[in-house]
Amino acid sequence: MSTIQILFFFLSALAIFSAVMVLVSKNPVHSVLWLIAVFFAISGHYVLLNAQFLAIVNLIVYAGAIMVLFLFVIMLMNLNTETEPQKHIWMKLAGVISGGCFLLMLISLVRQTQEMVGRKALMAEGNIGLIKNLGKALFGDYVVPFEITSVLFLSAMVGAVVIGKKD
Amino acid sequence: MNAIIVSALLGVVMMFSGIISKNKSVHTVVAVVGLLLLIIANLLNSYGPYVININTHGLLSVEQFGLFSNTIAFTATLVYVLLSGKTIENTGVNVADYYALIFFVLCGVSILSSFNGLLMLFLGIEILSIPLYILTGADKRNLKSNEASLKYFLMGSFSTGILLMGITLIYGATGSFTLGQSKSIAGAGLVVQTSFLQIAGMLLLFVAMCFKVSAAPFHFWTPDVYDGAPGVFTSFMATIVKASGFIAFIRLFENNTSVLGPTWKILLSLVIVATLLVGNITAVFQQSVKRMLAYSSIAQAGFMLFALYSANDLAKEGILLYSAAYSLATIGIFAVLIKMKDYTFDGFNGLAKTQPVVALATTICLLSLAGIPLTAGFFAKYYMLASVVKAGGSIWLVIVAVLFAAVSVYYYFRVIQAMYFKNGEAETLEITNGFKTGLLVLAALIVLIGIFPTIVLNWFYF
Amino acid sequence: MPIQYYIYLCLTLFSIGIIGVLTRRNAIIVFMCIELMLNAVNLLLVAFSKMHHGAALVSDKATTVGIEGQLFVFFIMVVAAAEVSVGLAIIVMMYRNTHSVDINFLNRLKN
Amino acid sequence: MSKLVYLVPLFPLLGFLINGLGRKSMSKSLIAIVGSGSILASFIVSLLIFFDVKANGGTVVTLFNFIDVESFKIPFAFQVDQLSSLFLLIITGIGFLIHLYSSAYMHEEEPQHYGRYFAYLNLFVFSMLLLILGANYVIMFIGWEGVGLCSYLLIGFWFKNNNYNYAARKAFVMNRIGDLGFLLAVFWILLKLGTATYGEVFANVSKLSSFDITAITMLLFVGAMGKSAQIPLYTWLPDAMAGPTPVSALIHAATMVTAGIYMIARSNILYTMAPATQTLVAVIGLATAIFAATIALKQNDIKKVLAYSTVSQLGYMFLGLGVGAYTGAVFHVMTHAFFKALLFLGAGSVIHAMHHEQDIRKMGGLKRYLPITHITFLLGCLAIAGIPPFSGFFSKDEILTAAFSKNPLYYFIGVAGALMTAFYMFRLYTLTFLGQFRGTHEQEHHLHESPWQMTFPLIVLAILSVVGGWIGIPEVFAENAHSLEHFLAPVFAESTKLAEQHHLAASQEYLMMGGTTLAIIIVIVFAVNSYKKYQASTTEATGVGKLLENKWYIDELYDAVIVNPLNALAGFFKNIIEKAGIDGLVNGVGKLVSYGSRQLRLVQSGQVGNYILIMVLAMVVFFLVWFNDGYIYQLINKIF
Amino acid sequence: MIPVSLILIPLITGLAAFFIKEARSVKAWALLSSVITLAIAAYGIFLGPAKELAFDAAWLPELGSRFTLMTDGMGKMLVLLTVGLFPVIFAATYQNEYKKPGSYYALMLLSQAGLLGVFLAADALVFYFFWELALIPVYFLCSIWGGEKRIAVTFKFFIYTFIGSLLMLVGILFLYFQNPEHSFALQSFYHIQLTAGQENLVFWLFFIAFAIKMPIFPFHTWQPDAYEQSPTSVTMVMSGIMVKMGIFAAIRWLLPVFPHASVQFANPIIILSVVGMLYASLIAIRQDDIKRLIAYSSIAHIGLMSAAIFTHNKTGMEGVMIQMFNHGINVIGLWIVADTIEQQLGTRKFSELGGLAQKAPVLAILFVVLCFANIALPLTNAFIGEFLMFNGLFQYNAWIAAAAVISVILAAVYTLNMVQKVLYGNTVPVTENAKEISGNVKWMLVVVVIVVIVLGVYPQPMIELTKDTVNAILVNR
Repeated sequence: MSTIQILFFFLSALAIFSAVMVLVSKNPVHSVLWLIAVFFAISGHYVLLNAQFLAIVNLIVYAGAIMVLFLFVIMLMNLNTETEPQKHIWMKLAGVISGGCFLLMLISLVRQTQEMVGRKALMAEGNIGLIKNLGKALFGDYVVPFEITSVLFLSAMVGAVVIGKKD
Repeated sequence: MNAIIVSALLGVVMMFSGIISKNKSVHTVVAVVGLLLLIIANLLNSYGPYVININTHGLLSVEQFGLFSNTIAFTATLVYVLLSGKTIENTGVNVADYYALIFFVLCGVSILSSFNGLLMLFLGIEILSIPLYILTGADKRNLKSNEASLKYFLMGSFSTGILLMGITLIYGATGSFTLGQSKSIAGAGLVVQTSFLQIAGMLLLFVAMCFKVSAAPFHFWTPDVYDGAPGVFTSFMATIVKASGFIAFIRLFENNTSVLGPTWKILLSLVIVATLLVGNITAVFQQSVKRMLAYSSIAQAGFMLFALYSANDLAKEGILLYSAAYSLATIGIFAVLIKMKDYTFDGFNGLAKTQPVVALATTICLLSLAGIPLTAGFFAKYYMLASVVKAGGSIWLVIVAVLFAAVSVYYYFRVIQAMYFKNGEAETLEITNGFKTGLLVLAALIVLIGIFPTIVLNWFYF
Repeated sequence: MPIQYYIYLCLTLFSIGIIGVLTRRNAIIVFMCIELMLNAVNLLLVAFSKMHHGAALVSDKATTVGIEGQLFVFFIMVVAAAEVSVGLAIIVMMYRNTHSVDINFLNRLKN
Repeated sequence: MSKLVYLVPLFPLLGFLINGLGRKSMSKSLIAIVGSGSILASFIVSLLIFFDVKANGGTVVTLFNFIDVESFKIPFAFQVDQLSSLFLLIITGIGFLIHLYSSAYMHEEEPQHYGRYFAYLNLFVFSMLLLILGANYVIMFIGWEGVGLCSYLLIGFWFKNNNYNYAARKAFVMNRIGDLGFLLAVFWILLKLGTATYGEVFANVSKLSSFDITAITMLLFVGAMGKSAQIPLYTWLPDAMAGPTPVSALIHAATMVTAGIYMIARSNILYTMAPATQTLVAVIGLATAIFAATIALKQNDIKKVLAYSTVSQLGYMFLGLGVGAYTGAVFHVMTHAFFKALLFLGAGSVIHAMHHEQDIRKMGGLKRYLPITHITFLLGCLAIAGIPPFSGFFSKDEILTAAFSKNPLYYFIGVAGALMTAFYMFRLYTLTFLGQFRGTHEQEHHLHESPWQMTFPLIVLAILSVVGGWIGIPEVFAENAHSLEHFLAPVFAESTKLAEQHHLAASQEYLMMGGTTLAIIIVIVFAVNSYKKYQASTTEATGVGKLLENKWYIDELYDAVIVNPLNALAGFFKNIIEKAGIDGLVNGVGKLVSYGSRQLRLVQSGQVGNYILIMVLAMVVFFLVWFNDGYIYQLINKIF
Repeated sequence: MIPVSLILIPLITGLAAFFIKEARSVKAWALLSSVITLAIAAYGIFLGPAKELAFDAAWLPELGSRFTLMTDGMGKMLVLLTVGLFPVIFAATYQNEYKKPGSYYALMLLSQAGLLGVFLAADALVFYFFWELALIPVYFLCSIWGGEKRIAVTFKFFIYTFIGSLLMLVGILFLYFQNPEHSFALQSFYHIQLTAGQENLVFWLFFIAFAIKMPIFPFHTWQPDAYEQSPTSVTMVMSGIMVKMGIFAAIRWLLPVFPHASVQFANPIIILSVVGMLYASLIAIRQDDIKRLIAYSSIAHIGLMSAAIFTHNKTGMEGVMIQMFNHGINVIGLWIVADTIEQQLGTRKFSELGGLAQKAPVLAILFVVLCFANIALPLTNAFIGEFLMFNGLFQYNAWIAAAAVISVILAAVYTLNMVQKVLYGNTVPVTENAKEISGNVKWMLVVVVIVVIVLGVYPQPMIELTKDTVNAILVNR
């Protein structure tokens, strides 16, 4: 059992556990923190897959920016366990069951895909994950979508202003 | 390519005009001019050589079908702005921003009409959706508007998640972000049979698209959002956006259903029947015209799905005609609706007496939606049915469809009854002569298309 | 590492996200669960990209097959960021009006 | 001359139009002149035609093409031959007299109704002539229904009285029932032979299978039942007495009701070839004769008595037809036309004098006041009772003789009927003219003989009913004395060829005649004596008497068995099936939709959680569908 | 050009009428227009050159649909009926006052255009267009100017017929794609080869549409209500002409296109129709409302016609042809009477009427004549038609014919019942001061009655007129 495998299983376990904790923890702040944990685990996976750039971006953008934003908002609304609205237990059960069914479906489906048998994800090598290559690709073939995302950000910006501005 | 760039730029221009001028009507004027520019640019793209050429590395493929759908969308937007510009101005303070967002949406529309590959599809859908979340919530003081935008946002991003999972699975199976090829299998030299991963991915993709075009059972956001959003923007969402959603849907699946095999038809017909059922039946009992129109838009979506069901040339022409007819009629009705003080059916009582012209135009729009001959709506439906019949087989589906069409007559005509046969004093906001003329022109256009649909199709298509 | 593992892992995370969306009523948490789903997708994409890359490496040392997957992840993150800004804005707006972030609190639109 | 036959119906038609359109503007006398004159004109033409025919045979006059489709063509043509010319005479002749009579009888009507009356009467004569003259069954049918229409109009002439209207409706509907039989028969003929023209039909009769012939004749006979008031379709005729008396005389005694006899006589060859039908005709005729006679015994309304006697006389005619004595039947039609018209007109004169009192129990001793009426009426009674040498004797005797040779039982029943006839006629006569006057005083004060317009027809008819029979004196008295038979021979030639010839011994015939005559005389004497001292008794009749007074409760029976159930059924359809059933179903669909709508919108709970839940479940279902597509295919292939 | 002008004149004048506000002028306008149409039609059919009666122009070449109009015998007859009846209707209801008269007459004229289009169209798509175009104005007419229950009733009627026409549209589409020539032309439809399964399916799609329109049992329930609720002049259009659309369409589009199916299903359809006849007649016996009674009696008549259509023999078909025309004439007459009575006395209930014959003898006489025409008395026009139809039915099956003939008795029962209750008996308070009809009403009724009698005595011209159609339908295939 190589270190990679150990790390893989450890990170996977961590990710799943923290994801579950995100759901179950009553206090929103805790959920946020658990979610950050998930992101760290995932970044770990990226590192294992030798996708450093994404690992970093994931940490910066998600764990760093987005989650902090969430945190601010929650703090600002000072939501805590008391104010936390709860769904009816049956609804929760239904949610869990249907989600479970969905999972089962997909998994059973994956088990039937023969062509995936024996395919491996290349670990710790292959350099497509490196900033250099990604940058080349991004500003070469993928420049158009890259530009177009600017429109996305513009609209998001305008939107945030329109919604957020007091009038 | 023209359309994408110009629309994006116009969005920016609108933002600036918002900074420069505080006079609201200026923005409208700018928007109208901009739209004209946009249309011209797009037409140049379709006919002339004047194209901004950018090497998109195969991520975009600009072809006639998409360009024509653009033209329809832009024209519809122009009509929409001309009719409802005043109302947009009165919706809130940031008029310029609204227009900017509208232009960004149009940018998304033009991406969806020319995407090639799932990446651009994804971006296009997002560019289309995010401004809409905001427009839905534009009426900030109004709790309904808040609720609508929250619902729309949550469900929208959920569907994005589904979409992405679908894309991912397809990528996993095929190693590429384009549909309809099974590279990996062939490469692996195994028996050529569609990978289950790919199938699952396409199903999820299908679900996400169904959500976007509000096909049952993924339609639930539609009534609430359309009802909650400010009337003007509902009109925009229900017409241009939905139409482009269908264009994307068709461009996505038209050539790739072979991968899915025959079960595809079963699924699709299930969805179609469900959509028709939910849309038509639920619309029957509505009390608010706005909400009725929301459900009717679901019902119309059911009809448009036929184009997907029978993916043949007739269907592609049909979807163009349908989106034109449907958009025009719906825009007309919404334009009238948002002039009403009371959105319920009773609000329309006796409109024919107080505003005969408006009532007449509305009637024609409603007839068009109901698919009565001599209106554009008839040929729209006609093409859909014809394409299915041509595709052969499932005539029963067509029969079901027409029965539901008969049901749709019920709720459309309730409005006509209210306007003409019921007594009452329908109260409206002030209605300018310009508005009336606009409506009349619209109605005339609908009737013209209703008599000579091929005009449109010849202009736009062949 | 066999690709199935990644697939199972990501599907699990994805489904946990879905379950979260289904079971929580706090808009922010729901939104977070959606983010979780997106991350699951990201991870899977990267895994697949590496898989394809690995397959391609056999024949050609200098291949960049699979890079599109990672770029896609990049775009997903971009979009997610934009979405978050808008989404949080909307939630805040609603909180301003209702002093609640309960997705069932506002229920004027139905039937 | 025969070429001008179209004039015969033309005059009445013109009369109808003139009187009908000008009834407001024209004076009564003018109306009367037009009305009667037109008939007189056509009577004259008919006379000419009659002699023309007598001299040089019949012919067919085609006016124009009525209906001409691929499968058959029906010309609008007139058949001029012995039979029709004879009937022409009867109709126009008696018609004229009755018009004349009416001009006085109806005099107190105000002008426009007076005009209406004559218009109707002319229209009737017109349609009757069509019936007689038509050269094919369709034209005959036109007249056939036309006379029905006219009788409807004339029975309901005093339309203010709703009972009269009901009577009219009853008459029309019952006629209609008969007409259906007729119509079907015509269809049958057209189907089998592709023509309805007499000449061609009778020529090709051999082409028809015996079943066809039987069916056709049966159906035709149904028509005759309706028109000529035979069991079971006779009940309209007594009610038809609601109409003015001259109408009863013309339509319901002399002419229209004999249409059935005419029709069967016209298609005699068919009947001769359908023995089964013949038997039926004979039996029905006989039954009607005897049955109606029994009812007539106890009637107290002067017109009702005559009506039932008409029914029973018609029965005799059908008996004649049934036993193949076509000439006899036609002969009896003629004589009956004379004396029954006479009797009715006499009754009319009485009623006129009594100011529309019709109950014979309130009459009596009228012979002092109405001498002419009395005499003529008596002659009529003798004629109908069948006392030689009055007309009735010869015709009835001929029929009975023929019946005897067919089946003695027929004969004896027939004679029994004849005896009853004699009884009730003289009961009527006695109660009306003999004994003491039983009416009120001012009635008695006003009693007076009728004007000449009324008495003249009486006299003429009286003469006719005395001498009318002499054209048909049986062979036993003198060779070739039966001029009518010779005259009509060509019409019945085919039948007589087929029918087996039978001759009774002269002695037997004498015996029979003598016997019956004797019996009749005894009955008459008995009747006169038993009713001469009649006083109006209030005692309710019982047993058979009651039964007879109430006409065997036939009307009630029909109501109970046919009319009411039909109404009930209609009501059931209207209120249950239509409303709740079919329309309920149609509306039910609508209700279902709106109900479904009301339920379905609850799914739109407005809660994002539920929405997404449903979406997820839907995805699960999609996957399920996917992996089980095999089964689903089988399912779908099962369904479609 | 004549067919086009026949459609265009009512269309244009109708649209123009929307803008005429003043009641008297718009009435005159409508009457004028209808008379002109009548004149043109008469010229075209009796005098004009035959080639003038056909028209063909490109409309939607891409869809394989041309704007083709043609007139065979049947078409001529029904065109005559339509153009002939509209002036009568306008004139007979001339004194009726409507709110918004402009729109009223405009819609009337539009419906006339639609009807003429239906009778002239020789292209399936054009046919469908006019089929709907005739329906829409009537919908508005009934819903705006009808009785108190008008909205619901008319709406039922509209949706009912609309479902029918949509099914027909599906059928048309199906045929179009089975059509090797890829055209909607009537003639090309005649040559389409279908498998048995297809033929049966599409046959029913068409048949239901026509059955609802006719209407025949059990699709008839919209009719009595609609007739009762709509303004009488509209009822005249509906029952006089629109009802014929169904029969006409069945003859022109059903029999020749589905030769086998229409033979195969003849039995059930005929039985259905006959059942409908008896059923309707029985219900009519219990009616207490002139309009409803006429409605049911016309259901019965229509039942006979539809039965006769499917007998597939010339006699029956000829009968149908003639009866289409005659029934139109007679029923219009009856409606005029019903209208005058309602306008004058304000009620249509027998139970409230009576003794009208004393007050209004002329009306009474004309009414009686029409009633006897209604029960097909010989020498009235209806007799010819029914005689032929029953004859055809008899050729088809004697027993069915015998059953059908019973309805003639029932017809006599309910019609005479109406006559008696309305005209005879003593006057009642309502009719105490009823006035004699006069002027236009009287003369229109007289015209109708004269037509009734003339066609009853000399029907041959009608038969000649429609012979060609009958042969075309029954001989070809």
